[in-house]
Amino acid sequence: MTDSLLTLIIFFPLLVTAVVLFLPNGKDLLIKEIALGATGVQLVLSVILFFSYDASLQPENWSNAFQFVERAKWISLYLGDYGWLQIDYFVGIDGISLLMICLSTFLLFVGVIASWNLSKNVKGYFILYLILSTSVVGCFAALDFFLFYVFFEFMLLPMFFLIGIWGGPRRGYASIKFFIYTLVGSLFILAVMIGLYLSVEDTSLADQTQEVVHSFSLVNMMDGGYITDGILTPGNATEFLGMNIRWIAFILLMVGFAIKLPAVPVHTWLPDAHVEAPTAISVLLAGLLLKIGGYGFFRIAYGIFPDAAVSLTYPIAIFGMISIVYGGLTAMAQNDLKRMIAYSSVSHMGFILLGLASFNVQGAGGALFQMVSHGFISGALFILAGVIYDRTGDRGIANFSGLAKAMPVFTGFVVVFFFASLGLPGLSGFVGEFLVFLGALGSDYLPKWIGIVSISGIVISAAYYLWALQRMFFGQFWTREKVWEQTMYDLTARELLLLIPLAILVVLLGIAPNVILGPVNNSIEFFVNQCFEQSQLYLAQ
Amino acid sequence: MTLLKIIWPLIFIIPLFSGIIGGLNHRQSLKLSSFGMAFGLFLALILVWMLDEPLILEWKWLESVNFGFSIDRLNALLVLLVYLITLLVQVFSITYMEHDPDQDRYTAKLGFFAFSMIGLLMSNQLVTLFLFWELVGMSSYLLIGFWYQEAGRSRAARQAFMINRVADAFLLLGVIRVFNNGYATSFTETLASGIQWDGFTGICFIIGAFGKSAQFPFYGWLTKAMAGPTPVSALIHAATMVTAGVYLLVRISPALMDWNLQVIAIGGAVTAFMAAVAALTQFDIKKVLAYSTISQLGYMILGIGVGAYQASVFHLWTHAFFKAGLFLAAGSVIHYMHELDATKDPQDMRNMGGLQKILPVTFYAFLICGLALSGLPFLSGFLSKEGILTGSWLWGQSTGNYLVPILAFCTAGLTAFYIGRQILLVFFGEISFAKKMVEPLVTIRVPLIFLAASSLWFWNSINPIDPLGWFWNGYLFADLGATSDQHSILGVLIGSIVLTLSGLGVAYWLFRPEAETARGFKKSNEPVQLAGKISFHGWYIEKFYDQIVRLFSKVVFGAGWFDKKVIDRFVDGVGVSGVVIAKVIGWFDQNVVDGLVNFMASISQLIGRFVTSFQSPKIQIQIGWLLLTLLVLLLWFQFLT
Amino acid sequence: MITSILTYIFTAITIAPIVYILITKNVIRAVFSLAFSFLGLSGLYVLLNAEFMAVVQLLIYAGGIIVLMVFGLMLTKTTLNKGFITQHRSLFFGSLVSFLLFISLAALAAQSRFKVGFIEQTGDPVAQIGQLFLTDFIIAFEVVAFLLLVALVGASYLAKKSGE
Amino acid sequence: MMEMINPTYFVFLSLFIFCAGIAIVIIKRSAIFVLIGIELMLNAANLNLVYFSQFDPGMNGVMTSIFVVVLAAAEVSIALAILLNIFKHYKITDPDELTSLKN
Repeated sequence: MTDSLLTLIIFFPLLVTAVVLFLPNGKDLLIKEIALGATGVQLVLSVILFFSYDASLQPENWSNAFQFVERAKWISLYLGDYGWLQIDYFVGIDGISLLMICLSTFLLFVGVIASWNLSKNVKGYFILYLILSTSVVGCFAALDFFLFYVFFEFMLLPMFFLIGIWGGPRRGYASIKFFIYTLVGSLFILAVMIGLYLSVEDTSLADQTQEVVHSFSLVNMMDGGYITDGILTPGNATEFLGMNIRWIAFILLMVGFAIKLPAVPVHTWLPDAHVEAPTAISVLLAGLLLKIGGYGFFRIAYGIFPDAAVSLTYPIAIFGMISIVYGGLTAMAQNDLKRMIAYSSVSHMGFILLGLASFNVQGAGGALFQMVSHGFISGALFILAGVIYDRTGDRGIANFSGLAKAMPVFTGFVVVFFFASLGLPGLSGFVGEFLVFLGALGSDYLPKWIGIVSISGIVISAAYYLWALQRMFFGQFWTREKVWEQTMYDLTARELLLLIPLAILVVLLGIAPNVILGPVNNSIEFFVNQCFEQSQLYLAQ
Repeated sequence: MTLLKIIWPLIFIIPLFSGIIGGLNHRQSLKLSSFGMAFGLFLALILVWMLDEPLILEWKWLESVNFGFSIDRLNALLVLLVYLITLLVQVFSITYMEHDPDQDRYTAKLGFFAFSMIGLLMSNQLVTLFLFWELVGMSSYLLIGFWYQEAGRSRAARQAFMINRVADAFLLLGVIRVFNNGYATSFTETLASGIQWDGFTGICFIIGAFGKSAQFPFYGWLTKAMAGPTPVSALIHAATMVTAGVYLLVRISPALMDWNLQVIAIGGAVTAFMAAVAALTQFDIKKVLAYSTISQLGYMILGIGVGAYQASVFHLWTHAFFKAGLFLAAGSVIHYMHELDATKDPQDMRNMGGLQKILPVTFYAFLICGLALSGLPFLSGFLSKEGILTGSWLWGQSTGNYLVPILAFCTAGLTAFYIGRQILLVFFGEISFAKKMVEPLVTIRVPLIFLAASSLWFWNSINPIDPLGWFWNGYLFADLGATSDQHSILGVLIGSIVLTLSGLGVAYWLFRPEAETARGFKKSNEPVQLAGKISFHGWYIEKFYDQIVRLFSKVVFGAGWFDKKVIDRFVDGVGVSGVVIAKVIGWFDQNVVDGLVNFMASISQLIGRFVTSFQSPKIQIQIGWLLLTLLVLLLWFQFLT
Repeated sequence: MITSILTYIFTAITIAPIVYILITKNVIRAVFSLAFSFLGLSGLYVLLNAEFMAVVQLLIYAGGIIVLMVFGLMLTKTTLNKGFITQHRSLFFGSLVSFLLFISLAALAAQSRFKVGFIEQTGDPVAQIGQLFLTDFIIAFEVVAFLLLVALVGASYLAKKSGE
Repeated sequence: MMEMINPTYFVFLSLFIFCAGIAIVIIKRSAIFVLIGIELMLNAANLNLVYFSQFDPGMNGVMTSIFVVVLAAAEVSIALAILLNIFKHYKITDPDELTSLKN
C-alpha cells in the first residue's frame, strides 16, 4: 500500500471532484461533507506518510534521497533531430516536501471547515477547492520539472476563480493582478526549465534509443546529469549580459519564486489578493501558496544551481532583510486588519530568504520551520480576521475598539496568535526566527550586520501587532456602526473547532519543535551539504 | 535526593496550576490560588532546606539547541522569595480586588506570571532563560493592561512591552552570539568552564538586563507599569520581575570582561542617582515608589559591577520585602482613598494627609519599611545597602574611579529624603476627612505586618552592623569563601548613617505638618524651575521615547505611503496608469487609463473603420477598387520589377 | 485604301454610341445606342475578314441581347418614364479609374511589338470554323451547349417565379 | 492593304471600348447600364481576339470569341432574370439600394 501512497494523496481529491461534479446543484450540505471527507482522508494519508517516512535515511546523492518514489512514462515523443522528448510522472518526497505536504493537507482540511457557512454556488466552490488541493500537494511531491510546472500553473486557475467569484468588492482587480503577476513569474521558471531540459540528459533511456534523451527529471538536474555542451552545463561558461549563464538562470528562478514568496519588490499582489479573498481562501493563500515559493527555492533554485546560490548569498540575504524590515513597517501603516496580516506575512517570508541565504543547517532548518509555523499562524490569523468580517462585513482597525469586552474568548485567541506571530518564545513563531538568526549570524557567507538589522524585525512586528491589538481590542467597547454591536457575538462552536487545533499546534511546535524538525533533520543536513559540495564541484569546472 | 527530583518539577508547575484553577471558577478564585501557592511555598522551603549541590535537567529541544533547567542554592532561595511575595500579594488582593468583576482573569494572570518568573529563575540553558524572560515580559504586559477598559492603561502596557522588547532583541542577539561563538550555552557550564565572553556579547546581555531591570535608558517603562493594579506593582514591579535583570547579571558576571563590569557599575550608579532625583518631586504615591525601586535596582546592579554581588543579592532579598511592604501599604492607602470618594485621583498625595490615625497598621508598616529603605540602622535595608556602599568604596579605591561611590552615597541621602517626605505628606498633617475605616484583619493587615517585621534586622543577621552576617550568606556563598575585606569599614559605616539621618532630618524640617511647604503642598502643581522639572518628568525619559516613536511612525507611514503610492502604482502603471501628472497630461492619461488592451482594441477599431469605408455597400465602388488594385498590381509588375 | 477609310467609318460608328451611352442618363436610349455600336463592330469584323463573326455578332448581340435588355427594362420600369432616368454617381472616381486603366494599358500596348504576319486565307472560313468546332474545340462546344441549356432553364424558372 | 493601318490601332480601339465599359459600370446607377457596360467589355475582348486571329492559321481567336458571345448571351439572360426578381422583391433597380446583405 505504501508504494502508491503518494499518488493516492495527490489524486484522491481529483477523484472526489469527479463525484461532486455529478451531484445536483442544490445539495450544498452533502457537497460540503464530501469535501470534508476528501480532505480528511487526504490528511489521514499524509499522517500515515509522516509516520512511515524513514527519517534515518542517509543519502549520498539526490537520486536516492527521495522516498515513496513513483516513476511512470508519461510523454515520450520522438522529435526527429532533437532526439527524444521524455517527460515522466516522477513523484517522491524527502523531509522538506514531507513537512510541506502535511502542512498543506492540514490547512486544506481546516479550510473546508472555515468555508462551511458558504452559500453562493457551493458546488463550483468545492470543485475548484479540491482541484486546488490536488495541485498544491502535487506541486510539493513532483520530482519532474515539467510535472512541477504543470501543478504550479494548475494552482493559479482555481485560485483565480475562487478569489474572482467569491471575493470581496474589488475582487476582479485583485484576482487579475494575482493571476498575471504569478503568471509572469512562472514565465521565468518556464524559460529556465527549457534551458535545463536542453542541457540535461537521461542516461538510463539513452541506450535503447541510441540518441541523446533529454529529460525533465529534477533528480538528474540536481545530480548534475548534464550533457557536455548543454547551455546550462556548469563547465561551459557562456557569458550573457556579463554574467555566467547559470547565474542568470538562477536569478530568473529566484525572481519567479520570489513573486510567489512574495519578496519585497514584487509583493504588492499579496495584500490585494488577501483583502479580497474569502476567509478560507486567504487561509490557503497564506498557508500554502506562499510556501510553494519557499519550496521552489529549496528544491529547484538551490537544488539545481547551488554554485550560483553560494556566490549570490549576499544579495539574497539583503532582499530577505529588506522584506523583513519593509514588510513590518508597511504592516504598521495599514488600517485594514487583513491587509496588515498580509504585510506581516511578507515580513515573515523574508525570514525564509534570509535563512536560505545563510547556507547552513540552522538557517535552512529555520527557514523550513518558519514556513510550517507561518502556515499555521497566518492561517489562524486570517480565520480571526474572517470572524470579524463575517459578523460586520468590515475589517477596519479604526472601526472597532474594546472588543475584549464583547468577545473575551475571541480576544484570548487573538492575543495567543498575535504573540505567536510576533515571535514570543514558547510559541512556534519564535523557533523559526531564532534558527534563522542563528544561521544568519553564524554563517560565514553573510556579514553580521544583516542578521542584526533583521533582529530589529522582531521589534517592528511586536510594534504593529500590539498597536493593532490595543486599538481594536482594548479601551471602551465601540463600533463604527451601531448595528454591529448586536452582531458582535463571541466565537461559535465551528470557529472554536477551527482555532483550538491550530492553537495546540502552535504551542506544541513552540515547546517541542523537534517533533517535526527531528525526522526532517537528515534531509536538511543532506540538502545543505549536497548543495555545498555540488557548488564547489561546479565552481571548480 | 530523589525527593528533590520530585519536588522540583512540582514547584515549577504549581503556580500555573493554581492560576488555571483560580481562573476557572469565578467566585473564590483568589482564595483557591493562594492555597495552591502556600503549598508551593512549603515545597520551596523544603527544597531550600535540603538542597546541597545543584540539580540539572536537560533535554534536546532542537538539533543544536537544548532546553535545560537547573536548581542551585541561589535560585532556590529566589524561588522561595517569589513564592513568598506572590502568596502575600494574593492574600492582599483578596480584599483589594473583591469587587472587581473579572477576578478570575486576574488570578490566572498572576499564576502565569509566577510560573514564568520561577521558570526564568530555574532555567539553565540560555534559550530557556530567553523563553521565560519573554514570557515574564508578556505576563507583565497582561497584568499592567489588566483594566483594559481604560485606553491609557492598555497603552501603558503596550509601551512597557515595547521597551522590554527592544532590550530583549539585544538579549536575543547576545544569546545567538553565544551559540555562534561556541561559548558554553548554559550557566552551569559557563561557571565551570570559565570562558570569557567577548565584549559585544557581554554588552548585549547587559542591555537585556538593563531593559528588564529598568536601568538608565530603559527605566521609562516602570513608571508606566504603575498603571497596573497596586498588588501587581508590589509583586512584579518591586520584588520579583525587575530583579530578573540583577539575577541574570549575577549568573553571567564570571564570564564578563572587566570593562563590561565597569559599564554595569557606572550604569547602576547613574540610574540610582537619576531615579532618586526623579523621586523627589513626584505627586503620585506609586510613582515615588517606582522611582525608588529603579534607584534600589541601580544599587544592586552597581553592587554587581563593583564585584560585591553577595551584597547585591542580600540587597535584592531585603529590598523585595520592604519594597513589597511599601507598595502594599500604598495599596491599602489607595484602596481607602478610592472607597472615600472615587472622584479624586486615589493615588495623588496632595489629597492625602493625616492617615496616621485612620489606618494605623498601614502607617506603622509604611513607616518601618520606609525607614528600612532609607537605610536606618537596626533595619534590613541598612545592612544590605552597607555592603554595597563598602563594595563601591573599595572598588573606587582600587580603580581610582570615584564617580560610582560618590553617586552611591548621594543616592543614599536622597533616598532617605524622598521616603521621609512621602511618610510625612501621606500620614501626618491634619485629617482632611472624617470617615474611619477599619482595615479587614486578615487579608490586608497580616501581609503588612509580616513584611514590616521582616524588614527588621534580626531576621537577617545577628550583628546589626556587619553586612556579612546575613544568615543565607554562608548558605549561598559558602563555596566562594567570603572575602575578608568585605567587612564594613568604619568610615563607610558612619558616612552612610550620617547621610541617612541628615536626609530624614531635612525631609522632616521641610515637610513637618506645620511647615509652610507641607501646607503649600496640597495646592502646589508641577514644579516650575528647571531642576524641579527635570526631576518631575523623570529626566524627560518618557518624552525621549515619544520622540523616537514619533520618528518611527513617520518612517512607518513613509514606508506605507511609499508602498501604496510608488510600488503599487508602478505595478498598476503597466496596465492601468494612475500616476498623478499635471491635469493636461492627466486628460491624456485618461485615454490610457482603461489599459493597454483597450488601447489596442481602439486602434484596431480605428483601422477597421478606415478600411470599411472602402467596402462601401455600393457594388460599383467595389468594382472600381478591384480594378484599381488590379491596376496597381499591373504597374508594379510591369514597370517596377 | 478603301478598307482603311471603311475601318475609320466603322470605328466611328462603334465609338460614337459608346460615348453617347457614357453621357446619357436615359437607359432606353443607351440600349439602342448599344445596338448601333454592335453594328459598327460587326462591320469591323468583316474588315478583319472574319465574316462569320460579324454575322454572329449581329445575330446574337444586336438581335438577342439588346432585345432581352429592352424587355428587362420594360418590365422593371415603375412609373411611366421615370424609371429610365438614372443619376450618375462617383462620376469622378469611375472616370478616374477607367482613364488610369486606359493610360497604363495603352502605354503597355505601345511598348509591345506585335508580330504582324499576314496569312493568306485558304478555303471557306465558315467550313473551317465548323470543322474546328467538332475537332479541336469539341469539349468547349459540348460544355457551352450544356451551359446554355442550364442558363436558359434557370432564367425561365427565375422569370416564372417572378411571374406569380 | 492592311499594312497601312497600324496594328496597335485595333488594340487601342478595343482598349477604349473596354475602359468605356468600366466607366459605365462604375458611374451609372441603373442595373441595366451595368449590363451594358459588361457587354461592352466583352465586345472589346472579342474585337481583340478577332483582330489577332487573322494572323493565326488555326483561327483560334475567332472560335474563342464565338464562345464568348454565346456565354455573354447566357449571362445576360440570367442577369435579367435576377434583375426581375430583385425588382419584384424590392421595387428598385439601383445597385446601391441593394444593401440587405450589409444589415
